[in-house]
Formats: sequence, C-alpha cells, structure tokens
Amino acid sequence: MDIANMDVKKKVRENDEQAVLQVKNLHTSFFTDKGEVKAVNGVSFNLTRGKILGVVGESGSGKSVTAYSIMQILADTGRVVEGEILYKGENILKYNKKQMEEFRGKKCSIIFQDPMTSLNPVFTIGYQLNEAILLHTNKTKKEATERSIELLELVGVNEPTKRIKQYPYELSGGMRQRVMIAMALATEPDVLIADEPTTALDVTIQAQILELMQELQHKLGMAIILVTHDLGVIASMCDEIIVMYGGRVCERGTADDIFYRPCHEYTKGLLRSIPNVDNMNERLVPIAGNPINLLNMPKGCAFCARCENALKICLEEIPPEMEMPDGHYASCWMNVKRQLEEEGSLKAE
Amino acid sequence: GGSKASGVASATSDISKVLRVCLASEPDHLDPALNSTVDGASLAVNSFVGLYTYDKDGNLAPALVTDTQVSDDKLTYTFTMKDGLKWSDGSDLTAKDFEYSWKRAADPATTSDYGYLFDIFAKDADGNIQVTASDDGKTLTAVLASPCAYFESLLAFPTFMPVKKEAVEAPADHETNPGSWASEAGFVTNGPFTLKEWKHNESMVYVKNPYYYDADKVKLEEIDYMLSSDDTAMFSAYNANNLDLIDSAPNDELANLKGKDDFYVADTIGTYYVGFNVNSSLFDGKTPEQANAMRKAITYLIDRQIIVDNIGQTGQIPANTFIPNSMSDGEGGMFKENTDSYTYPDEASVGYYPIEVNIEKAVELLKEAGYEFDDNNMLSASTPLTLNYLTNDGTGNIAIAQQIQQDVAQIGISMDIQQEDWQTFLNDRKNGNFDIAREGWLADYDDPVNMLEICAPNGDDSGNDDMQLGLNPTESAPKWDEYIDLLKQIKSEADSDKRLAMMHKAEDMIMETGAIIPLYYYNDFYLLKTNVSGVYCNVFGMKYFMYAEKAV
Amino acid sequence: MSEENKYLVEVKDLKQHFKVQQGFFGSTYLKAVDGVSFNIKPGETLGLVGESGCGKTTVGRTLLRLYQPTSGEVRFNGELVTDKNITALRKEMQMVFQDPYSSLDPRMTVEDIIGEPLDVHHLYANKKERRDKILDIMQLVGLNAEHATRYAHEFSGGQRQRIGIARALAVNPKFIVCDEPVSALDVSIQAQVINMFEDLQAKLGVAYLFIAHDLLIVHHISDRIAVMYLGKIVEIADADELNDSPIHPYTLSLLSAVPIPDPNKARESKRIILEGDVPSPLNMPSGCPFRTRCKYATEKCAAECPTLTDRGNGHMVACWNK
Amino acid sequence: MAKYVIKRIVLAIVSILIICAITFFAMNAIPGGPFNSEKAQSAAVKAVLESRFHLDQPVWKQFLIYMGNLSHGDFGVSLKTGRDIATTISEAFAVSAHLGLIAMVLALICGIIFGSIAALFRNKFADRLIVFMATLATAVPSFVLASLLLLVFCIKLKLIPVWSSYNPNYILPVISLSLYPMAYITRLTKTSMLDVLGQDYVRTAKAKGVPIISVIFKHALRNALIPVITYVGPMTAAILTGSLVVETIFTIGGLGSKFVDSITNRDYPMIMGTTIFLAVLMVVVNLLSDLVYKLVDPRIKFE
Amino acid sequence: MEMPKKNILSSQIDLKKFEKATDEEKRQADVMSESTTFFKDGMKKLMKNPLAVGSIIVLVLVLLLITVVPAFVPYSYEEIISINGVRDASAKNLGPFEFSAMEQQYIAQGGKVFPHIMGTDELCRDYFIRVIYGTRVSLFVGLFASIVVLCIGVLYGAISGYAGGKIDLVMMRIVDIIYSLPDLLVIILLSVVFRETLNLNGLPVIGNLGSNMVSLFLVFGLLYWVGMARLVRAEILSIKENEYVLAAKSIGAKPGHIIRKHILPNCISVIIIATALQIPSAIFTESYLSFLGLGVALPMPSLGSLANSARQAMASNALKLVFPAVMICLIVLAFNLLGDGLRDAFDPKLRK
Ligand SMILES: Nc1ncnc2c1ncn2[C@@H]1O[C@H](COP(=O)(O)OP(=O)(O)OP(=O)(O)O)[C@@H](O)[C@H]1O
Ligand SMILES: Nc1ncnc2c1ncn2[C@@H]1O[C@H](COP(=O)(O)OP(=O)(O)OP(=O)(O)O)[C@@H](O)[C@H]1O
Ligand SMILES: [Mg+2]
Ligand SMILES: [Mg+2]
Repeated sequence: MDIANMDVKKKVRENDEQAVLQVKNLHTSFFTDKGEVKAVNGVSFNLTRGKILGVVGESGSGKSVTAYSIMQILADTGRVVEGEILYKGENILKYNKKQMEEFRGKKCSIIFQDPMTSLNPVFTIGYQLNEAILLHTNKTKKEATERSIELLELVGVNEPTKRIKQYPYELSGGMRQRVMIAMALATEPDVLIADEPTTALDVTIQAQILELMQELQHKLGMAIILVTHDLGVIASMCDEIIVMYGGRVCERGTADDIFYRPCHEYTKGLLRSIPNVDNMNERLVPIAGNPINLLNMPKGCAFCARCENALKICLEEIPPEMEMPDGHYASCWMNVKRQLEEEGSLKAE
Repeated sequence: GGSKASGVASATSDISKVLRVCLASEPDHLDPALNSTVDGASLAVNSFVGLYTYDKDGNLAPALVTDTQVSDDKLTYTFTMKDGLKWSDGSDLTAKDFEYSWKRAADPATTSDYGYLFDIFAKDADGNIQVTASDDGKTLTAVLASPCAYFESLLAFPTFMPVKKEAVEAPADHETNPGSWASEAGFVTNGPFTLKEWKHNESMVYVKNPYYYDADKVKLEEIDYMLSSDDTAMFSAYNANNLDLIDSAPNDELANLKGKDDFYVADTIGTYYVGFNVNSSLFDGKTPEQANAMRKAITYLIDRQIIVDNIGQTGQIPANTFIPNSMSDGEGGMFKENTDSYTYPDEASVGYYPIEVNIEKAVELLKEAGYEFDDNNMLSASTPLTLNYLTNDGTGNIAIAQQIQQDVAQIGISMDIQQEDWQTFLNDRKNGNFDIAREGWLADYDDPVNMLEICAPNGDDSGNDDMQLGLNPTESAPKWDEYIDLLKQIKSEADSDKRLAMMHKAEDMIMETGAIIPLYYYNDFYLLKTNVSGVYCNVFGMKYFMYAEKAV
Repeated sequence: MSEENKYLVEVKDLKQHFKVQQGFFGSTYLKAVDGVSFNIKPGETLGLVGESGCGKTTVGRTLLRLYQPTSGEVRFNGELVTDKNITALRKEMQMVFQDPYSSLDPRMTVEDIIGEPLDVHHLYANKKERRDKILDIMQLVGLNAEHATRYAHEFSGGQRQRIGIARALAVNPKFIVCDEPVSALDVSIQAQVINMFEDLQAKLGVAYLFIAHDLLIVHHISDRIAVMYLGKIVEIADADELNDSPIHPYTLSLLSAVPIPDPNKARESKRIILEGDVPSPLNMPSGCPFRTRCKYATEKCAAECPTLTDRGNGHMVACWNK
Repeated sequence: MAKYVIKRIVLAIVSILIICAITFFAMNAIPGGPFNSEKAQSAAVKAVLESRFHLDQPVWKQFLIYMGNLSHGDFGVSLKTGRDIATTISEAFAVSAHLGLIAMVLALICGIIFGSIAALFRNKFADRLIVFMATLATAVPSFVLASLLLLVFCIKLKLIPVWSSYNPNYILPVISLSLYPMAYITRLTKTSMLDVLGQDYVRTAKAKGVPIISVIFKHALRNALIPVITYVGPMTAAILTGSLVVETIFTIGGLGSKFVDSITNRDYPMIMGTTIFLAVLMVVVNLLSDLVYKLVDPRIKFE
Repeated sequence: MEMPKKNILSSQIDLKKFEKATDEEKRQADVMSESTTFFKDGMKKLMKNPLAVGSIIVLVLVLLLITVVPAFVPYSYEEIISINGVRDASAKNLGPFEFSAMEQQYIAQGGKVFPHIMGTDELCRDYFIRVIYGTRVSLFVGLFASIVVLCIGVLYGAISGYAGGKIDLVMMRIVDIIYSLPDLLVIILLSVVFRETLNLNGLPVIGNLGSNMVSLFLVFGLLYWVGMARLVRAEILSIKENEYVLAAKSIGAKPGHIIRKHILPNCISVIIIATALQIPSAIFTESYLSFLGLGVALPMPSLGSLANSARQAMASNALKLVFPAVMICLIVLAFNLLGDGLRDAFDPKLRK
C-alpha cells in the first residue's frame, strides 16, 4: 500500500515555492556495536522563509539527529541512509566537502543546547567569532573584529570590546548562549537551527534568550528551526510545529492546530500531561509506559505500546500521513478509524 | 671547568699514530699515589715513570736512574738520576721530586691506599720515612727498616712514581683533597703521554709528552681511551674497529676468541679462591678439627677443571695452593715448587691436593665431621648441610657460584647464592655475614708475603682477613696467634732461606684450616688488533703502550 | 503546644556557608544558604523554587544533615535534629534526588537498592520478609516484580526515578525532600511521577519539600510555595495566592517568564524580562541580594537586607518596596 | 601568579628538605662505606679520611654539617674522586640534557602526529598499526632495544661507529631514549584526541564550516594536549637526567650512570648532590609544565 | 494517481484490525531489552576487540606453556646437563636443536636425548627450560608485585580519597615525596634490610625464590604503590560526587558500608585495569633491576636476567637474547593490549 508516499509527494509540491529548506523522507542511522540505531525514520518537512518551525518530541525521538543531519555534523558512526535535504532546491547531501563547509555556517548555522560546553575553552570569544566571519567573508581581521563587536552588541552582550578578549569560562551561561547566537548569526544565514537553546538555562535567562531570538528573527528575517521539548516555549515562539516520536513525525501543523486540534494520540497525551494553566489542581493525565528503545522498534506505530487507544493495526502497520484540513498532517490510525466510522464502514463504539 | 670544548678533535689525523683503548670505566684518581686499581695503574705507567720500569720482556729495568747502589746489609739504597730529566711542562725533574713524592705518598694525610708499602722504610725521629735527595738533586738515598727482596719492583709501582710539588700544591684545597691537581686534563706528568682531554665517563685523550726521557722511541702521537666498564660495549666497539685494544670481553664470547690471532693471554700473579668464614654458625658444636674437615671436604667437591674450561676460558690453571703459581720465591726461583727443603703434601701435583674431584674423600671428611650419608654418598636428611655463598655481581663470579652450587649438590649439600653489589658485598664479607665468600687477590708485588698478609686479622697488617681467622674466634675456629707471630717474623727475616721456609709453613697453616679453597690462578687476556705491535704487560696486569706501533 | 500549630518540620535561620579553596592556600566562604526559615505541616507539600545555584539543593541537604549546617536549627516533630539523633531520624526523613542516573548505584540491582535502607536499619527478620517488603514497595511505585533483579542502567529515566522514590519510601518516612525529582524527565513521564507523588501523599500522608525550578509543576503539586534567591527566601505563600498575586518583584518576573503552553495565552502575555545574570554567590551584593536586577531598588535596599514579613494570610515577603 | 609561583617554590623546598633527610639517613643505613676496599686501609689513613669527611660523627650531626654546607651552596667533593660535585653534576647533566632534549622533542613531535593520525583514522588500518606499534615499543625493555640497535646499526651494518672519542654517536642513544615516550605520547594523544573530538565545541567548530584539518589541528589538538602535558613534565625530567641503560650501552658520560655509580660506590655527597639535583629538576619541570598548562588552557587559574 | 480523500481506504484494509488492542498485545510491543549486567556488557565488548582476545589467547598459551611444559622436558633449570650421571661439559652454548659431542656419542650408542629446543647456556644448562622458568618467575614477579601494589595503593588511596580535607592533603604530600625519592637508593636499602630481617627458608615457593626476590616484591610494593594510590584516590573523589553516595548517606549508612557497598564496587573496574597494566610494568622493572644485577636469586632465572646475560653474547649468539626478549615483549604486549581492551570495555568514564 502506497498511501504514505503519495501523500508526501503531494504535500511537498504544494510548499515548494516558499521553502528555504526541504527535508524529504530523511532516514538517519547510527551503526553501533549493538546494531543499527534508526534514529530518524522518514522525516519530512518544509521550512518557510521568515518562519519559526518548532520541533517537539521526547528525549531520543530524533530531534537533534534531524538537525545534525541537515548540518552534516553527525558522529562518525552516523549516516544519512535515505532521503533528500534540499536547500533552495539543491540537495546538500550531494555537496562535496568544500561546498558543505560553505553551507555550514554561511547558509545555515546552529546553536546547541549546552552553552557551557559548546564554546572552545582555549580560545577567546573574539577569536571564535572572528573565525566564523573570516571563514565565510572576505573581511580583514580588523573588519572581522569590528563585526564581532557589532554582533555581540546585537545579541545584547554588554561591553563587547572587553568581552572579545575574554575566554568562555569567564562568562555566565546566558552570556555564552548569546555568544553562540552571535556566532551563528555572523554571516547572516538563511536558516538558523536552534537545538534546545534554552534547556540548560534558567527561566529568567530563557525568557531573555527567547525574546532575543524573536527580535532577531524579525530584524533579519531568517528561518528558524527551534528544537525543544518544552511545550511552553513552542507555544510562545513557533508558527509551525512538528511533533516527533521514535524518529518519525507524528503530526505537523500550525501552533493552533497542534495545541487546539491535536490529531495524534501522542500529541493529545502530551498536552494532557502538562498542568492546566487554568486549573492547577486538576489531576494530570500521564502517558503510560516508557520511552521506546530504538534498537527494539515495534513493527507498527512507534507509539502503540503507550497509546491507550491503540488498535490492533497500530501494532502491525505504520500509520500513513494524512492531511487533516489545511496543511495539518498527522500519522495516526485513529484518524483513519474515525474516517471509516464517518463513512460508516466501521461501527462507532 | 673541564675541557669539554666541542671543537677539540684528535691532535693528529693520522690514525696510525693513534691507539684506541678501553680498559675500564673512569678511574677514581689519575694521581699515581692515590691509584688503587689495575686499570688506573695502566694509565699511570703510560703517563708517569718511576725510577724503574718494566721492559718488553716483563723484566724490571732502570728507567730514570743510571746507577743503583745497595749497602751490604741490604738496607740502604742510593740511586743516581739520569741527566736532563724533565716534567711535561718542561721544568726539571730531580731526586728532590722523588723525595717529596715518596714522603707525600707515605703520609696518612694523603690517604693513599698503598701508603702501607712505605712501611718497609726506616723512620726518622719525626716518623718520616728515611728518604733523602742530595742537594744537587742527582742522587736519592733510601733506608729500609729490614731487607726487602721486592724493593726494586716497588720502584716501578705507581705509588712510587714522582709528582711535581708545585702542581700538586696549586689547588687551594690540596691539603684536604690530595688528588684534585690531577682531576682534570692538563696536569703535569713525566711519562710518555699527558692527558689532553677528558670527557668524564666517555673518553680520555692522551698525547705524546715530548719531554719524556725516552720520547724518541715513542711512535704513537695519541692514545684515546674509551671509558666503559660494560664488556659488551667495549667488545662491540672493538669488533666495529673503533678500538684497537680491550682488556676484557663478555664471558660468553671467550670460547670463540681463544686461539685467534688478536687474543693474547698474559701471566699474572693472583689466585681466585673462595673463603670460609671460620666463625660461621655452620661449625657450631664442632671441634676445630671437625670444622677443618668440613671445609676441606668442600675443596674436594669442586670441579676446578670445568670452571677453568667453561667459565674462565682463557687457559687459567686450576689451583691447589693459595700462593699463585707464578709468584717468585725472592731468590730467583718460583715459590710453587717441590724443593729439597720443602715438598708439598701432594707431591705429584705440586700442591695440597690433586685437582681432580674426589667425592669419596669429601664424604669421608664429612663423616669425620659427624655427617651421615646413605649408600649413594648422599647426605642423609638427618644431618642436613646448607651453605650460604656470598658473591658480588659479575658474570664470571655468578657462573662460578652456580657451578659450585651444582658441585656440592652432588652429595646433597644445598647452597644459597647471595649476590650483592660491590660495596654491600665488601661490607658483608668484612663482617663475616656469610658461610663461604668469593675471594680473589692479584698481587701488588711479587712476594708471597703479599698473599700471606691476607690471612692476618685486620689492623695495620694490611690484611683483609675475610675468613675471620683470629678474629673473635669461636670454639671451633682454628687458633691463629701462632700465624700472626710467624708473619711478623717473616717480615723482619733477613735470611732468605729461612724466610722461604717460614712462608711455606705459613701457607701450610692456612691450608690446614681449609678456610681457603683456591680455584684457579688468574691470568690476564686482552684483545689487540693484529696490526698493532709493541704493546706489552707485566705480571701485575699493567699495560705499556708507549712503544706500540701501528701498521696501516 | 496546641495541636494545630504542630509542625512536622521547622527550619529556623538555617545557614550553610561552604568553605571554598581559592588559589593554593586561601579560602573564602560561599554563602549557599544564608538564613532560611520555614515550616512544613504533616502531609503538606512545600514547593521551593528559584534559579539555578540559589541554594535549593543545599537547603534540602542541610535540612537532612547531609551537610553539617553552619548555623540554625531544624526540628523534626518538635525534636531538635542533632548529630546524635540523626541516624534514627533518617527513618523519618528521606530524600529523592534530581538525577535519576547518578543517584542509583550502577552496580546494584533494583532489589538491593531498595533493600539497602532496610539493611541499614535492620528492618526485617529474615530474607523472605526483606523480599516481601521490597516487592510491596515496588508495587506501590508501579514497578513490576520481575524488575527486581535488574540493574538500574536498564531502566528509563522515569522508572529510575520510581526506584529512587521506592528507596526513600522503604523506611516509611514521614517527610521526603524531593530535589527536582522530575526535571530530568520527559514531559510525558513527568506527569507519571507527579501523579505518583500525589497518590503516595494521599495514601501514606507524607509531607514533601518539593524542590523544582519549573513553576508550573511546583504550583501544581504544592500547597505552599517558597521562592528563593541567592540563598534567601524572598517570598513564601499559599500556592494559588502566590501565583495569582505575587508581591516580590523577583517572583513577579519569575512567574511572567514561565512559557505558557497555550499559544493564545502566550501571545497575550507580556514577559517581564529581568536584566542581567544572577550575581555570583561568592560575590554577593550588599543588602537585598536581588537589588542588582530590581527596577524598584533604592538606597535602602543596598544598605540593609529586608526580612520576611507577613502580608496577611501567611503570605510572607522580603522586600522594602512592595 | 608570582605569588603562586612563590608558594609552589616554598612548598617544594619543604618537600626537598624532607627528601634530603630521608635520603641522607637511608644512604647511611645501607651497609658498606665509601672507603671500603678489599684490603683494609691502615688505621692512620682511615682516621684521616673519616675525620676529613666527618664520618666519625653521628649520622644526625653529619646531616647538620651537610645541610650547613649546602646552605651556602657547597655540595662538597666526591669521596671517590675528590672532584667537585657541583661541577661533576653540571658536566654530566649537560651531556644528558643535550641528548634528552633532542629525544624529548622528537618524542613529542612524532608522538603527537602519530596520535592525532590514529585518532583521526579511528579503527582504520592506520590507527591499528600505530597503536600496535606504539604498544610494541613500550613492550621492549630499554636495554634490549638499545642492544639490538647497537647490534644492527653498528655491528652488523656498520653504519655508525660504536664509539669515537671526537665524534660521539648520538643517533642511537636518542632513538633509544625517545622511543618509549614517543609511544606513550602517541597513545595518550590518541585517547585524549578521541575524547576531545567528541566534545561539543568540536561540533561547534565543524558547524561553523571550519575545514576538518583546521578543526583537528587548531580546535582539538590544543585541548587534547592538556593531558599530554601532565605526562610530559615528569617524563622530561626523567629523560633529561639520563638513563643508565643508554649511557652504559653507548658509553655516554651522563647523569644516569653517575647517580647509579654514586649509590654503588656509597659516595655519600654525590648521592645527596644528585638526589637534590633530581628533586629540584623535578620541581622546576613540574612548575614549568603547570605554566605551560596555563598557556594551553586559559581556564587554569593560579590564584 | 491522486486519491480522493474520502476514499482513502480501499477494501484491502482489514477492518478487524481496527479493534482496540488488548493490553497483552501492547505489552508484547513494549519489550524490555535483554537483561545485561555491567560485567556481561563489558565482556561482550571485550570479546569483540580482536587485540584483547588475541592477548588473552597469548596469555593462556603462555600459562599453559609454563605449567605444562616442565613436566615433559627432562631437564631442570639449574642442573648441568648430564648423561648417565656424567656431567656433559661439552654441552656448552649449543644452538637450538644441537647436540653436544657427548650426546651425539650417546645417541650413536642408541640412547635417547631430548632435544635442546633453544640450545644450552654457558653453564651447559638447557636454555628452553630456563626460558620457561624465567617466564614463570617474571610472571610471578609481575603478578605478585601487582598484588602488593594493589593492596597498599588501594588502601592508601581509598583512605585519602574518602577522608578528604587535611588528611588527604598530608597523605598526598607523602605520596609526592615518595615519588621523588631516588628509586635505586631505596631499592638497595630495602633489599638489604629485608634480607637481614626476613628468614624465608622454611616457606614453600617463596623460600625457593630467595630473599632477593621477596625483597623485590616488597620494594615494588613500597615504591610503586603511589601511582595506584593516586589513581584510586582520583577515582574515589569522582565516585564520591555521585548522588548515590549521598543517597546512601541519607539512608543512614555508615562510611564503612558506603565504601564497601558503593565506592569499591564502582572503582573496581578501574583498579583491575590498572592492575593489569601494572603487571607488565613490574616485569619491566624486574628486568631493569636484572640489568643492574639486583634481580632474582640464583640460579633461578628471570626473563630480565636471561636477556641481560644474553646481551653479552649478542654479537655471536643473538638468538639467546632473542628468546627471552621475545617472551618479555609477548607478555608485556599482551598485558598492555588486554589492559587497553579492559579499559575500553569496562572503564565507566569511557562508556556513555
Ligand atoms: N552517536 C550516536 N550513536 C548512537 N546512537 C545515537 C547517537 N546519537 C544519537 N543517537 C540515538 O539517536 C536517537 C535520537 O537522538 P536525538 O539526540 O536526536 O534525540 P533528541 O530528540 O534530540 O533528544 P533530546 O531531547 O534528549 O535531545 C537516540 O535514541 C539516541 O540514542
Ligand atoms: N559542596 C559544596 N561545596 C561548595 N559549594 C557548594 C557545594 N554545594 C553547592 N555549592 C554552591 O552553593 C550554591 C548553591 O548550590 P545549590 O546546589 O544548592 O543550588 P540549587 O539551587 O540546587 O541549583 P540547581 O537548580 O542548579 O540545582 C552554588 O553556588 C553551588 O556552587
Ligand atoms: Mg537533542
Ligand atoms: Mg539543585
């Protein structure tokens, strides 16, 4: 049965025009001692210019691996085994080394989760910023330094002239994350991937960084992929959201679609398991069970073992991606079941 | 500071005028008065020369003297010096230098190990030795305390070589540090060569001394010494043609070297032996006779021929006397001979016993000492015997120890080998912390007294008495007073026949205790490239290079 | 002492100053907790929130005397906690740790981990009783009996946290310090653990000191909440009260900084962005620790540190200006 | 910084004093003495020697006398040769240090390069070969290695003279000296390089588009060198002070054999002199390596 | 082909599959991975490492060699070869599989002589059996010295690391000082002292090896434990940081319990690895001491002393050096590679 593939094709065609970055049916695996870990299993999405795309999902669902696949900075053991990543229509997986180095940093840059370890401890902030600038522009060293100072100002680092001479260990976590952002913005890339940029930070600092990112996005107009598992961050930042589970996309759509009209059992469960802002004393409804083991994936839907409404088919077949109205897609057999019930082929319970 | 300047190269580029030699590692002292090693003596005889020296045939010959007068009582010697003798710095060398040098060497403050050699001199009222130079420096007069048969041979011994007063007393610390004047290259000598360059622990370069009295006959321009005590290193260098002469080689190689053209064996006066600690607890409860028997039993167990053939390997002669076979008797004959007045207990082999192993005899002796044996001549378990064998490291010593261990095991005696570094070994041996210890002595001068002294208890008798004879004797130890008296008599006896008889008696006494088990008489070998001629050595192991010539 | 006022845990002016090595020989004091007081009733949950490094963990650990307090006193059931009686009191007061990975010994099976407190306090007569007790507790926290012989590293974070809770429950404590027990867990798993805490409280009547930095979670689970800043409590109030009408400027901005998982509300709400970073605890500002980031700060704030004052209804605040 | 260095030095001096004391009493406890010989010295000579070198005093008094002399820089003279100890040590050290420095530089350069290559080609043939060779190099006792080198190059191939008074053979000693540290540094660099290559900041550098060579030799190497420095410090001290084995086999007048000789000769002032020298050298090298640390890793703060 | 949305499902779909799955079925989908322990997991990893497996094989072979072979070879390591009770002085320095003149004669007369696999040495002893015994001795030295180092080092390091604070500071200073003491001086001193004080004649095995050897062990133990102590201390300091130690404390466990139950089991792998790597270093040190003449008691051979004495004849008889040297290399290499393998497999720091 070919339902899934056809749907993908159709949807991709629709969005081709505005997309800066398209990911099509991405499969990434790690080849470890214990066997092949299929960390990403057919992920597809489009990233539109000037929009923020949120990626949520629980730990190990393949969010970071997806991001790293785009940047081609996977660990030695990891490899994209299938799929395409199109940057303005060009498949970057076909790039040679030189083109890839050009792509990284210049066209697309990334911010990592842990600001404490992401900066090289033995070089000054200035050196690391300059390096990014010098690599991708024709600026002289002096101009690069000026640009670095400018960037630091832009991301709200006080006393930038002093900071560029400092080493990372001399800055606080929030400051370092700002430096990371400045570095990512050094060459004004089209795409910025932020892999959990605030998870390691305190709420008050998180608020500062999120505010900054929004502001910069307005100013510079690049597209952002914001990876997080914090639904709060997603809700307040993103235009579009994809929800991942077990290396697959379960649902994607606008923020409102996901939060108000969730169509996948996992998304629904996720929303039920956070405290309700309106009624704090209401009991939470957790998702039962444990996160899946990628080495031991079920045959059917990755979520089936934990899904309280799981059907027999969920255990056996991977659900196809179906378009709910208006660019809202979900891969859940429950939707099919509901349709069948609407059609009358199946009796409602 | 040293003369380490890197630019210093060989004085001559003509390799045929350079002899490259390795004798040993760095000597402690180059001052002849302070030297106490054979290797150091070889350095001394090539850079200094005394009144006498040894010639190519190994015979004593006058060097700096033209004439020697001996008084009838053999106590006063008058030496007339050659004319025009010079130090290597060009200054004159006279009899006064000898007077100074001898007095200096005899002075305890100089701390010469061989200072005791001057005990043969008569002392004046101040306790100084009686040596006087004439005012013109032409003659030197020495007065001895008693006649000394070997006095002339001492005159060629390094301790009796002259040193220049001004040079010796130049360093500020010369009083407390007597050797310091010769501790770097460039010091004044009177011999065929002077030290030009010294890379400590690596090399020394000696160059010809033009002021040497016999300089015309010296063909070599330079001697380069490699300073190493590692047999393997020197043997490798010799094989790689980087050295012309080495006087030691790895034990394992000796078998291959014997018979080759470049392999030379020279006689020396010395005995390799093992000594019992006569006070050892091993002998507790035995009578002195039984203890003697026990020790003698071991003598009969040791297979000297195998030791000589497989370990010594340079044609050493198995020993059955303590006094070396090549030692003279002071009358122009050899000491180890059956004569009219003295025959050795084992007449046939000219010694105290035949050198063949005699297990039955050993068993018999041990039975006398109260040990029991089974029918196979194996020691019974009821009377076990365990010996502790003390040795210093050194391939040959260790191999001999293991050989002896096997020998005594033949009748069930067990032996532990205790192997120690030199200083610990000396200390333990001196203090008698052993049952049997490895011993050996190379004579300093050609007279049996030099050997007999060894069995004198410590003190000023210049003995080493590792056998502890006469030292706090236990019940089972031999009585030793008589020996000490005898030794004193020997030293003052003027009549050489009587003296000889007494010396044989002394050796008999030593051998009777069984405390000394001679194994073999030392000899000396060296490897010398076949294109070199004119190198010779004397019975004390000193090598003379000055008349060497090298064909290219 | 009347019944109603009987607190299970009373903390009075607790201080914890760590000596830290500076350079080779020198050392200074780091005031991790600097005069904290609060009470917890039996069966109650007190939430403790604050930024990283403000001393939350230290409060919890010092309370349980895992660290020797610099000064101040802690009473349990009215009894002063001292070095002498602490071993006995460990049966009453327990702790659940933040990191489900490093808080379980990788060389022990689940059974041994849960059995350890039983071993230490000799709470069983024979092997069978031990095993039964362990299985009971495992069931209580939702672990299968077949998990007993497995090692901690084979479990997911949520399950590990259950094991940690089971260990704390093994001695039947009356009071548990929960040090960020859910912050390392995924959202979906968090809810499982939170529910379990609530169920256990209902069933066993334990009181919690619930430390967290996620205000939503703390609000959800706590009866009362204390807000810490740089080693001091700046506000303490009933959970809803604190959420609805915070007084301290820090609490205010903290609450506003929480991202709300609801797009519409998020669009409406306005964050109060605090300027700058938390000062280093080694280099504390004079007076009110918050004054460097506070827009209401006056000279008085720099001169003197405000104390907690009751603003009615047990709502205590430490601020000169509000 | 200066304060730190001073503190370190003060601490080191205390350690060295303790080492002095232990060494002094230990060496006097070993049986045997400097003037023992097979034949006993006469009583007069013995008395002169003992009083000259204070050996007739109780050991603790000897120690005080020694420390007194030491305090104005007097190391004394060798009991064996009468040569000044400070001069002897400095000459021997000059030789050892000359060889040692070359060996160490060689070991460092090759070790770091090989180690980096092994890390880069992890689990590939190059890696396995390098690791195997490095492990093998650490599995050969130094005297066997040196002997074999001598056998092959000097005796069999006759490429290099075994000994020469004016043109000493330094190639083989350098190789023998450097092989072990080279192998060790290779292994160390590899491990630490692998560790660093897995760090976040390396990923950051890659993500910036830094070419891979630059990532390795600029971003990773400097961090990877930090554990290597810890090892290089003491190792340099050990190599600079010479190796008995190499000096014996290649006839080099270095400090290594001096030290061993001094012990076997019971040359007390020489033992003390070399021990103090070694301890001081160790302290200096460790201090230097800490300063190098600071140079490589700015996070290290001394105050 | 575009598929109309409403008709998404063709009749191919089995409607029965749209029934709710039972809990049982779900549980089957959620299988927990096979239970492994830290140890099993590590062993698996180790067995995948060809170098480590090779090393294990080599070591097992060496062990077999030194335990089984002496039973078959009719020579003894200290005995001069003899034929019919007559010593064979001609059997000196024979090459591998050579027979001496006397033996050839004996064979010609119909006697049987066991071949000298590696020839004979300068004292007419069978070299093969000496190498075998040398291996035994060296391995024994290595193992025993490592055990001594292990005991002292672990105890000292554990105390220092666990106590912390001032005690730690003082203890580590002592370690520093021991570190900078001249080894050789201490070795000579200790071996002399031990020889004077130890009386070993009665003891089995050890008595055989001689007091030199025993003092050697003690010397190793007393000098080389410092490295182990440092390692253990560092490891304990890092283990102490783990929350499970704090958890044990919060339960009310006493320090002894914590050290026994938590700290030691967690640093045991590091200790084992270090011990495995200590063995070759002890073998090395022994061979260095043999070079200095401070090795094992005679006539017991060790690989170091064999190699050192063979060094002398290396120009004419290189094989005699090669045999023990290869044996040392093999053992040391195997232990080193095994140690590396163990580290890769078991070091918790390297597993994430
Ligand atoms: N280098 C690697 N080798 C093997 N497996 C890996 C590697 N990196 C990631 N994985 C696996 O890939 C899966 C996806 O990891 P990923 O980091 O993308 O998760 P994530 O969604 O980013 O989770 P988190 O929220 O924890 O960051 C995980 O199961 C992880 O174990
Ligand atoms: N054992 C210790 N020794 C010295 N300083 C410590 C110690 N433990 C904690 N600190 C310091 O005390 C301060 C408070 O730490 P604490 O762990 O209590 O903070 P926290 O509020 O729990 O932070 P987080 O949210 O990150 O867990 C920090 O600055 C920390 O560095
Ligand atoms: Mg991630
Ligand atoms: Mg905390």
